[in-house]
Amino acid sequence: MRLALDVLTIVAVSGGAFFFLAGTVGMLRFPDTLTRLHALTKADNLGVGLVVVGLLPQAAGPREAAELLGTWLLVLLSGSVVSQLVARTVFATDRLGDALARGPGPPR
Amino acid sequence: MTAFLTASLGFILVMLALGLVRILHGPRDADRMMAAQLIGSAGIASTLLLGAVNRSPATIDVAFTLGLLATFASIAFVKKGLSRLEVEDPGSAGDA
Amino acid sequence: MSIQTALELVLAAVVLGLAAWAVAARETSAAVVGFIAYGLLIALVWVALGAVDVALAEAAIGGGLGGVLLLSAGARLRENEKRAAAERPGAGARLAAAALSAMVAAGLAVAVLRLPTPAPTLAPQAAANAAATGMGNPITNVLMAFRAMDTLLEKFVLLLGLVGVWSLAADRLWGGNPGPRHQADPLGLLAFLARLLAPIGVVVGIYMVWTGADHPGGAFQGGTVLAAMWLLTMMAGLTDTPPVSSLRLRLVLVAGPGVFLVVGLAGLLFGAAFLSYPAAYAKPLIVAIEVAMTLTVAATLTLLSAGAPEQRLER
Amino acid sequence: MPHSAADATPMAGALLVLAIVAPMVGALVAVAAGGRHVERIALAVTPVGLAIAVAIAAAIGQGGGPLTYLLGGWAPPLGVALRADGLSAVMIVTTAAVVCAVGLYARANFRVPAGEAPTRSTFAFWILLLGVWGALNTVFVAGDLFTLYVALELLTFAAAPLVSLEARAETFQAALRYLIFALLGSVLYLIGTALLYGAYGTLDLVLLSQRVSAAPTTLVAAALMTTGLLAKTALFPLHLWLPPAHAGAPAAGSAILSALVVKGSFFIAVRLWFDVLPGLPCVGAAQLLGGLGAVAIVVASIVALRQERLKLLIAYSTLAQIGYLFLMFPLALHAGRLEGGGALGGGLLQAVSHATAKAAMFMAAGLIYAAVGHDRIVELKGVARASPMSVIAFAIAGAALAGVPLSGANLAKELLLQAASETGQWWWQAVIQAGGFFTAAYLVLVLAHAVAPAAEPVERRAAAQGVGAAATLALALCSLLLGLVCWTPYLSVPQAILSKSLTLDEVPKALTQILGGAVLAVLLGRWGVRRPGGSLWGLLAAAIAPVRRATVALGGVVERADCALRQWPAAGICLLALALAFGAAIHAGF
Amino acid sequence: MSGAVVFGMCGVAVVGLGLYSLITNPHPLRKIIAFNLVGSGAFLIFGAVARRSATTAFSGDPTPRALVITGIVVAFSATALAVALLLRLFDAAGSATLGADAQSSTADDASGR
Repeated sequence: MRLALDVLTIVAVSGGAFFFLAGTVGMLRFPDTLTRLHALTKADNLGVGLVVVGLLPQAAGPREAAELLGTWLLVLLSGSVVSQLVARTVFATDRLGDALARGPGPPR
Repeated sequence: MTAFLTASLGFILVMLALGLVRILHGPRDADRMMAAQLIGSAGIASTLLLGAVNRSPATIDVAFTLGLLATFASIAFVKKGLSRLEVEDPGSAGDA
Repeated sequence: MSIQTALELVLAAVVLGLAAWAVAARETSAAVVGFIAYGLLIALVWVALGAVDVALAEAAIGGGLGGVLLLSAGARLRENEKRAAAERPGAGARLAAAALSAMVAAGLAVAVLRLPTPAPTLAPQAAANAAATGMGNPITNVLMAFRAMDTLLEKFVLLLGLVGVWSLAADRLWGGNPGPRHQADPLGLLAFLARLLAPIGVVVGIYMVWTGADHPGGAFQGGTVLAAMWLLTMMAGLTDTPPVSSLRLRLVLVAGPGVFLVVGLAGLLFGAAFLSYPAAYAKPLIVAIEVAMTLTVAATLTLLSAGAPEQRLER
Repeated sequence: MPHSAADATPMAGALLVLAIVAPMVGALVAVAAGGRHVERIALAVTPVGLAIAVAIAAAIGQGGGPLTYLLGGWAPPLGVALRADGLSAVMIVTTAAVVCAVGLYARANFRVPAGEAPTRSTFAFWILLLGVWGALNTVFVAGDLFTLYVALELLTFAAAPLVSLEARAETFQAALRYLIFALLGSVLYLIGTALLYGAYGTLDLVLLSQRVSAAPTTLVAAALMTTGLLAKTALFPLHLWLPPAHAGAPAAGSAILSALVVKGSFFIAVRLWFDVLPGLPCVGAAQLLGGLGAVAIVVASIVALRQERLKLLIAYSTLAQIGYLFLMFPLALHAGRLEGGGALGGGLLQAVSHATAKAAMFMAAGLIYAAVGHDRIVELKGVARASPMSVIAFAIAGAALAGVPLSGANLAKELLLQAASETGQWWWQAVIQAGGFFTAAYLVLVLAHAVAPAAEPVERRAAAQGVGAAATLALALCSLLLGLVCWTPYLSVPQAILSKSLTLDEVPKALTQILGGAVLAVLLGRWGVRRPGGSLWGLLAAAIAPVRRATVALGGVVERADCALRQWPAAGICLLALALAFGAAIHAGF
Repeated sequence: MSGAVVFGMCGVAVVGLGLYSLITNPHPLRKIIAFNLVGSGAFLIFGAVARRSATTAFSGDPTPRALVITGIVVAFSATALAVALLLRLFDAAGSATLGADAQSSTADDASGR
């Protein structure tokens, strides 16, 4: 049982780390703000989520587990709100058409 | 197990450091905001992992607090269009 | 080199990178973002150093209020960038400053590395005297009992800081509400977030004060979270700062140091000494002070972040 | 361990608590009450605070020894102790006296007139005044390095907004400069605190003094803390913030800032070197402090004589006087150790004299400003007639500061001179004398303009301020008569010097000094355009013209150097260089 | 090499960086950030000091940690006051720098009369 839990931890945390890798690479390599936003949301939601899932078997008790899940929910909430805000600022500063048409390196 | 968690923690920290490059390049505030958000999430994940490594349950409180405040920087970023003396016209405030 | 040390080195390197970024960034807004990220990582460092109480304080200040304060200031000062850049010192001065800073840091490094071993510590003494207060968190004991004077003075620092900020109001706006007025969010996103987060935050803040007696947490950390939530509802346009002329507000501002002083003076008159607690009532008294201080800290930090009165009283 | 305050004298020791708490309670009640109550509360607290201060002095005088109070009953190193010795008592009483006088004076400007709404400055001034008072009292009695840090910050936060109460752009800039530079100073002090705690496991001053040894960590801590405190005290060349801040504040604020606030960090520097770090080789550091003080006297005095505005002249004079205070460090050296003898007594006495006199000078300048609507020195003709009380008060305070017989400054000078001859350092005697001449010079410069008859009678802008003028005069007289006070239980003042300073041969000395000051003022000062007249004066002016051209050019060079040093990067580089220099100076003694 | 040493040195380096920025960066807001960096470096040194005495019985010395919490409060008030002053200066003067000295109008005229 312990072993199974440990395997779960290793798999999930590794998965979380992978999504952080993916998110970071996306942040760095994707050409414009909106696609980068797409990368960000994956890292946010799944990265933290999988780390939380991985740590659940290591938690000392139900309270800790609940707090872990709560942290994830907060991250989900803030992630979605922030991506909304980012998208809106992008749309507000330059219209979507502009941003898409010009492709990489959005206008300042 | 501790060694694995520590290594994952180190990996996520390196990812976090790479995210800095985006803050560096921008080119605009929206990108910086996202990079900051990514750094925030990575920081929260790191804090959780560090708590597990150190076996200190109170550390989750720190991660929880960070999660609670994770939106703050971004909100301040978008609200700044409004943070003027009240004499200014609030009509252009559609971006928030 | 153990994996633990490797991790610490990575963490320290990232922290230093962020600090360097906050220093070297060309644009102020980029530097501010770097500094906010730095504050987040510093919270992690405090966890790594085994000081969760400090990590909580740093997370709440660095991630929340401090970031908001600096970011909004940076946005208002955007036009100042060029003016300031014109006063950039010459290469010679920068070189001299860099060399001297490096030398001072080197001297400091020697001093830290040459600290005596075994390190002197007050931890055993603090633990031995913990019974006098009945609190399990040694840091709360230091803050509320052994070095209560510092904490009391710190509250006056906050209060005077706020009086200083208020003293910057334009005369015609005196008595009005501190800070800019925030428009309600037309699409309701921020309002939604604030309605969802603020209750959670309030519970978390109260929990931090309550748990601070025996576990990491305390009045300052809890108060800071409460302040952040208040600020959030303000930024969402749901609430506004109370006007400076409000008596209720000013009573809250003096409640913390006031209760602390009353308890302290009672100790002077009826007990052993100023700021001493009678053994039987130590814990309830300290909790009472902490509750009052939490309210004061929350109000003071919010208003410090909001700034000088910028809205007319009539409105 | 609680309730082990056996060695402390609880009743008298509680006075130390009250000295801190009284202004704090006042500030709290004032914040809560607000409006027109603020001023009344502040003025109600002042006599209480003064009484507490006097009681502390009396208790120390009678008990003969220092007072100690263990806060919460917790003994150091775990707890924090309050301690007061003679030095603390002197500073506490001085502070209380100056605050009372300034409080009376400030009623004219910061009272809510009947029928008008309270304003921003009537609210802030009184609370900040109480804050400064409480912070200073904490500085004087705190027995713990970190408590001192918090008190220093409290002092800064109360002082910086005083600078910008008049809400002009340049005062905001001055306040911001002051605040940031002072914060830099205090953070350096804080780093030193961390190092000392790491090395010795305590922050208590007495315990530290027993444990401190000559180790690298101590050296770095001492260098950083000293530099930080100098930045907050504005010792040359770290003075960039002081002239605009002290000149830009309202007169009552300037009086507090110049007379009291800079003394807070100075006092901690004295405590640090005399009480906490006797285990450290201090010869080099003390000579460095004295050297900086000497340069400060010369540079600041020359620049002071070239100022257009009276308040800036007084601010620069403060810089020179701060330099004077630091002369006591090399003079207190006995066999490689700092010993609190006549030199320490002289230095503290000078601090007290300066506090009272400088407050009076700024208050007098404020009265002059109120009377004629400006403070440009060359246009002060006829002021003596328009506002005689203020000019008389200014003259008395200036004379007291220059060290005329009976004054505290005179006694301080004698003490320092004697210490110089005892320790065989004649060159400091020259510096001390020069300081006296320069002080006389700016007094002569201002008075020469103020008493000159005006072509047409000067129009008074405002009605005479009876209470304010009386408070100013009282402070000035206080400074003038400090030499008559019996200092014995508090400061080490040998009876011989006391009686010597009261003999008749002091009079020619004083006259020489005034005359020398007049010469300096003529050579270096800024004079208005004089009407051409073939009088004796004209002839004399023609005769000295070549000399004056040379000295004025020299003054210009000094002023430009001062201006360059007051640039932020230059001051910052000086700060770091000084920290390294202090480190090297201490290291040389290892 | 322990965590105390690593983070102590990190704190020292942050102090150095902050000092450099505080001196050379002309924008007052950057100076305020730099002050926060120096302060944070000082706190890290406190943290290292506290951690050095960690044993199996104690995770470290609580006193320096309590001092850091007090220090954080003080540093935040300082930041808020400085930012408020800076914004007010900007509003009043249209620009906010610490360089040009509004007072020194007497720089060059050497002739007194």
